[in-house]
Amino acid sequence: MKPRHKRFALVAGGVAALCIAAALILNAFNSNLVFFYSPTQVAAHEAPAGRSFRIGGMVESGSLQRQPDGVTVRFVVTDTAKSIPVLYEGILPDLFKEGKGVVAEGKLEGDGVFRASQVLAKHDENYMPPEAASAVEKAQKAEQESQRTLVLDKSAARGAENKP
Amino acid sequence: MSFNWFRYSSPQTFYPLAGRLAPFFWIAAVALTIAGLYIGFFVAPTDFQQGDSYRIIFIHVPAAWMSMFIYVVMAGWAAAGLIFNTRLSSMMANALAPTGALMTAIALWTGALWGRPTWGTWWVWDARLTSELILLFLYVGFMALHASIDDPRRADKAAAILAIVGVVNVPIIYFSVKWWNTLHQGSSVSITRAPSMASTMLLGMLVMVFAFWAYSIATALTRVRGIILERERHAAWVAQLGTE
Amino acid sequence: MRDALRAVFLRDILQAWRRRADWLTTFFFFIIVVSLFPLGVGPEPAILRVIAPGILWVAALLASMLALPRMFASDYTDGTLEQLTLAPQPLSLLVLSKIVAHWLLTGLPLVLMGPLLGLQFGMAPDMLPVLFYSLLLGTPCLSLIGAIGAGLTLGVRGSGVVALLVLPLYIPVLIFGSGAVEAVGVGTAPGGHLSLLGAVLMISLVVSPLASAAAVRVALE
Amino acid sequence: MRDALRAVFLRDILQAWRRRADWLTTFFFFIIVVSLFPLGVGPEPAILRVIAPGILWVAALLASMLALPRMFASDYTDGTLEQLTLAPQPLSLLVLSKIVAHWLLTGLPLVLMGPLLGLQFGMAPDMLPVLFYSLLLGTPCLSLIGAIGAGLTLGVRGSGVVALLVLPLYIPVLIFGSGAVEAVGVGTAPGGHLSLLGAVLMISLVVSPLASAAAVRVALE
Amino acid sequence: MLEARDIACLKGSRWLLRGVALRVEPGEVLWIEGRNGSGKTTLLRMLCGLTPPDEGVIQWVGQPIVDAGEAYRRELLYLGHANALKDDLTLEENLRSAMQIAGRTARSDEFDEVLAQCGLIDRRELPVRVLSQGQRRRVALSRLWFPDAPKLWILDEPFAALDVESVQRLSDRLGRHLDGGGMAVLTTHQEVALPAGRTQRLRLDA
Amino acid sequence: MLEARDIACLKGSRWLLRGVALRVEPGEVLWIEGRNGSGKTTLLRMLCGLTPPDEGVIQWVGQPIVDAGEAYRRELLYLGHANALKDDLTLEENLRSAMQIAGRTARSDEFDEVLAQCGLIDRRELPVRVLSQGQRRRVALSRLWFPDAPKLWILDEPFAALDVESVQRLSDRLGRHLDGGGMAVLTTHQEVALPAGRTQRLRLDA
Ligand code: HEM
Ligand SMILES: Nc1ncnc2c1ncn2[C@@H]1O[C@H](COP(=O)(O)OP(=O)(O)OP(=O)(O)O)[C@@H](O)[C@H]1O
Ligand SMILES: Nc1ncnc2c1ncn2[C@@H]1O[C@H](COP(=O)(O)OP(=O)(O)OP(=O)(O)O)[C@@H](O)[C@H]1O
Ligand SMILES: [Mg+2]
Ligand SMILES: [Mg+2]
Repeated sequence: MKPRHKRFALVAGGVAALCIAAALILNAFNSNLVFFYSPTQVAAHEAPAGRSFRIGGMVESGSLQRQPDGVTVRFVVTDTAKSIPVLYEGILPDLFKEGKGVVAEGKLEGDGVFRASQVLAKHDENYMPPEAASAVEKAQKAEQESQRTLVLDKSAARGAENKP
Repeated sequence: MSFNWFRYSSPQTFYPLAGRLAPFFWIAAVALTIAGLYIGFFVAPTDFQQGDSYRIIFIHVPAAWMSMFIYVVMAGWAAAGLIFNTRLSSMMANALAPTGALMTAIALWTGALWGRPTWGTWWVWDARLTSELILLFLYVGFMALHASIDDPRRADKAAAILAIVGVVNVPIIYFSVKWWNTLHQGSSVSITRAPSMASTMLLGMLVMVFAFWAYSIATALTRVRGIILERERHAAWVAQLGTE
Repeated sequence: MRDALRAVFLRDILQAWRRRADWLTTFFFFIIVVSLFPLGVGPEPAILRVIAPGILWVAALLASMLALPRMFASDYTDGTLEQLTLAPQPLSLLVLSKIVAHWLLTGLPLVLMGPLLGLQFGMAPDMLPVLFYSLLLGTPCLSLIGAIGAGLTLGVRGSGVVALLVLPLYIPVLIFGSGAVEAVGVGTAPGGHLSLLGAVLMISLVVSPLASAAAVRVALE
Repeated sequence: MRDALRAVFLRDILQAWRRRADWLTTFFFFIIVVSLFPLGVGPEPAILRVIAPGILWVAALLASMLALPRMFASDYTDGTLEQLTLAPQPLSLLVLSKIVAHWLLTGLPLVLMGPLLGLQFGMAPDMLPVLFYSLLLGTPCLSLIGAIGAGLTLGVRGSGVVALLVLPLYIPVLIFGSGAVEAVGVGTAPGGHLSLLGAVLMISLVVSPLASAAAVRVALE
Repeated sequence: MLEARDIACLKGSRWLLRGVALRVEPGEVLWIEGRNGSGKTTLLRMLCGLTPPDEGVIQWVGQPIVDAGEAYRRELLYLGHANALKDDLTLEENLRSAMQIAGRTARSDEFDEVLAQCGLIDRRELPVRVLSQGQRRRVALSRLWFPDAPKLWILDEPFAALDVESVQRLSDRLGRHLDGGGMAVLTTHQEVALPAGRTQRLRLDA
Repeated sequence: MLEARDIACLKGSRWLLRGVALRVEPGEVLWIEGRNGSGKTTLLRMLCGLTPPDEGVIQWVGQPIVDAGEAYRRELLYLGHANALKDDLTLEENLRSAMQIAGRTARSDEFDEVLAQCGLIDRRELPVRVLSQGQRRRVALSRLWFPDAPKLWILDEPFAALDVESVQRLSDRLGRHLDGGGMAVLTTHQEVALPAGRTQRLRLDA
């Protein structure tokens, strides 16, 4: 091979390898490489069975119950499409609130209840004073009713792009 | 006025220029920090969900942005030094590394500090946090490698190779929150859409960002002067400085 | 050109064969590290099963890291590296030959041994092939990335800097590798992790020979 | 005689100081290995807490093993070892000097860092002092035993296998070391394990200088 | 054909070499002299392209060597202080792979012949590890005896550790190389009989 | 005083040395000659006690060297092919620790003097790594210049890589050592002017 051909072959090989890499990365994003699973994914059996994993979503409004012992709490995690009841014994983070994002780590028991060993609060990228927040919340509720969009942060982030 | 850049690409001419510029950036850094912190702590309202703990944002976000930006700039200088064999470029890369490492450390530390009250944990191994930690290791590796080769020109080149290879990590840090579900929030500020943040908060944050910029430039200039002196200590012009 | 590449490759293999004990050490190291854990951690099978993929992967990573100094160091001191640099062929290809030989000697045994050790830890049978594939895709990445570190630290005061440079770059490989195996363990598909490993392999296949050749050149200056 | 021992010791320390990056690396290696495990194993705090003593101890073992080749290898190639053998002082004492220097540089940082990392893993506060003492007694054993292996690997091919035999000698140290810490974890007294560690230390203090000196002599023949 | 102009090299904070110029034509040998530490090895490495000079250019057939790249390296044979031998391989294995890496595949009988000429034939199956200092040097040097050896030889202290007989043999070989239009650049502290009239001397002094 | 009788050494399956006998008295130097690979290095290492001979005895002042042990090693200075220098330490640090390990603690001004004599004084603060081949050798050899140097010197190719001036300086030093009742055993392929009348030659031939 002439040196020029050789160099061309090498460059072509390199470019091909990088293309394969790009294809593989795109392929990976189609599969579930996640820090947490949404209740919909859990319902569709995409989440691990019989081992601990994380679920993420919203704490359903009005679902939080404290058990008489004072440390055990029960709430429902939802992504509006599906929901999963969660049982947790321990201290909740300060930002844990109904209607807000949460990531819980634990196991899904046979009875369909998720026994959490750790509960983390996940908040979204919105920062605003409380007054503004309540105004936005109202508006959002109305929007939600009409569109039934997902309220998971990820989808909220995407939704935000369409917002004026 | 025409400005000859090449005039300043030699250490000898850049040294006095850096000396003249550095004080301005130091003053700007101090002034902007005071203004930014004032806005951040006294003007900006509390947040509707996080209350006052969100105010870490005024340190965390500027530091996190700078940590990535400085890395890219550093790798750029290092690459220029490697390709064009210009001494000053490599010196700039060296001068930037400690500041970048500091910024990364601050971002990690304030992030962890912030994570405790908001998420309920100091640390999780999500993509954003892990890749930021790798960034810190890359900075440390860059400095360690440079320090452990004693011919400075060889050290420049070797460290440059590492810096260039490490650039892959930066987009991973930035896009990790998009690509994977992370505990870390998505971006609040973006070019393509309006910021999802109240305007005074944003103002405070941006002022702090400029403060961090000014600080980084100031430290880099000051440090590069030290490096120039150290490296060129045997050159005639440095000897002249001493006698002046 | 092929002659030269083959010569570099065969020389490394032959030398390793003459120094069997050296290479066996990497291998034994892997086995011993993996077997040490039950000793250190305690023999509870439930815990062991959970941590098995992580331990196997960390052990593979450490074993291939330990072998890194051997990639260029002796060539550097005995002058072979000068000769490679002055060879008519592109240095990056010659370096790639060396990396391939290194992987065959240090990576491949781990790939073959991994599933056996996994079995010992009580891994489920469907995890073993994934462990195998993840190691098959992952260990070449380790050799490739490691070569950059090994090249950069040639002639450096302190041979150990290599670990500092290389370990952070190994982290993604570790995460995707053990992630793939764990994914099967928890009943999900390992495809995503494996594709990412493949992507890392492809990228390092392009970047590493160039970067390590550049590093070697700088070291010889 | 003290002069010669001090010279050997100081030379190693000074050289290490010039190669700061080198011993910092053992140290970073330790930290990184320990931090890799949560990555590989998964972040469940309950599991991590249980395996913490084991992981810390295995990491300490690996870190000090990583540093072993540095004990004699460079002295062997550059001819220093010949000079030590021909020095008027008994070779075993000179070798002991080297081992002490090696421990100060690689072992001591681990001893100091161990408890901090333990804290990170959520170890109970009463386990930390025991972790500290177990490392304080154990890491010198690792350096001493390792020296024998390092000496044996110097020679021509073949003796590498003997060095592999040394690795298993680390196992008792690992078992007693992590055992002591775990004992506190489960509420029993760690005294037994610590005494055994002490005994291993005393025995290796006697055997290792003699054995490694002999190994070095054989390597030079 | 090999030409260097105005070469300078900075070591630490001192100029080790400044304004060095040299020119080697086919059939000539350049003997670089100088005290220990005067920069001979450094200069040779620059001529090979291993170290870039801090100033000046080095040209091969009128083209800077960095640009000539592969074409230059094909014509070049460099032997440094280090012998580039693998202790665990036998003498023959070492030689064979060194030749292949340098881009020349030699036949088996050529090996026999060369080893015989260099007085190493009875050692061919021994690992290089057991050879004596001088024997190793001879193995490294035996690359010079193969037919179609490269045109330009750059040899750093080739005579060190050789016995009297081998020194003679090497300087004979050098003479024949020059006769064939070859070029060489070398350093040595020993007084060696180099082909008169075709030897240039360049004195570097620290 | 140093005496060896009937030394034999088996390498591989061949006798490399057989029936070698030698005797060095105070004030004498023994020059061991021989082709590459004739066993010179091997013999020197046996004389030092590094390698035990396969046959024969080596005696120091009438006592086998294995028994003499420390007493012998105190009187002995061996320099092999390798220089025993640490790349990362400066020249002075290297020399100082080498002296202390050999059991002699030298004063600071002695170092200055010795380094000046060996022409290394301007390099004293440099790490050995950056020195040239010949300069390293000179550092290793400078141990010979200290006062109260050991009585018996065993030097393997001490002149290799040295420039002409250093060769001269070393052979002068050797002469003075012999004048003071010292002994030396050395090998070299170069023709060096050794003190006439006090030089024995021993030819090993492969
Ligand atoms: C150790 C933990 C953390 C690390 C390593 C970390 C890292 C980073 C990095 C690298 C960025 C810049 C990338 C970007 O602009 O998208 C960033 C941005 C940000 N982080 Fe963190 N972070 C941590 C914890 C937190 C926590 C706990 C919060 C809030 C609860 C937080 C809130 C933010 C915000 C608001 C931004 C700005 C996003 C934007 O507008 O672009 N971070 N963080
Ligand atoms: N960092 C440095 N600082 C000061 N001097 C240096 C540095 N690096 C190298 N040198 C000097 O540069 C010179 C290198 O010389 P080189 O190896 O080219 O010598 P040489 O002519 O080949 O000598 P020899 O005959 O001993 O082989 C030495 O004098 C060395 O001391
Ligand atoms: N295992 C072995 N089998 C055969 N021959 C061996 C073996 N080991 C060593 N030899 C031979 O023993 C000799 C060792 O010689 P030694 O190093 O003492 O030579 P020397 O006289 O110092 O030579 P030089 O002048 O080259 O330094 C060599 O000829 C070598 O080939
Ligand atoms: Mg030289
Ligand atoms: Mg010899």
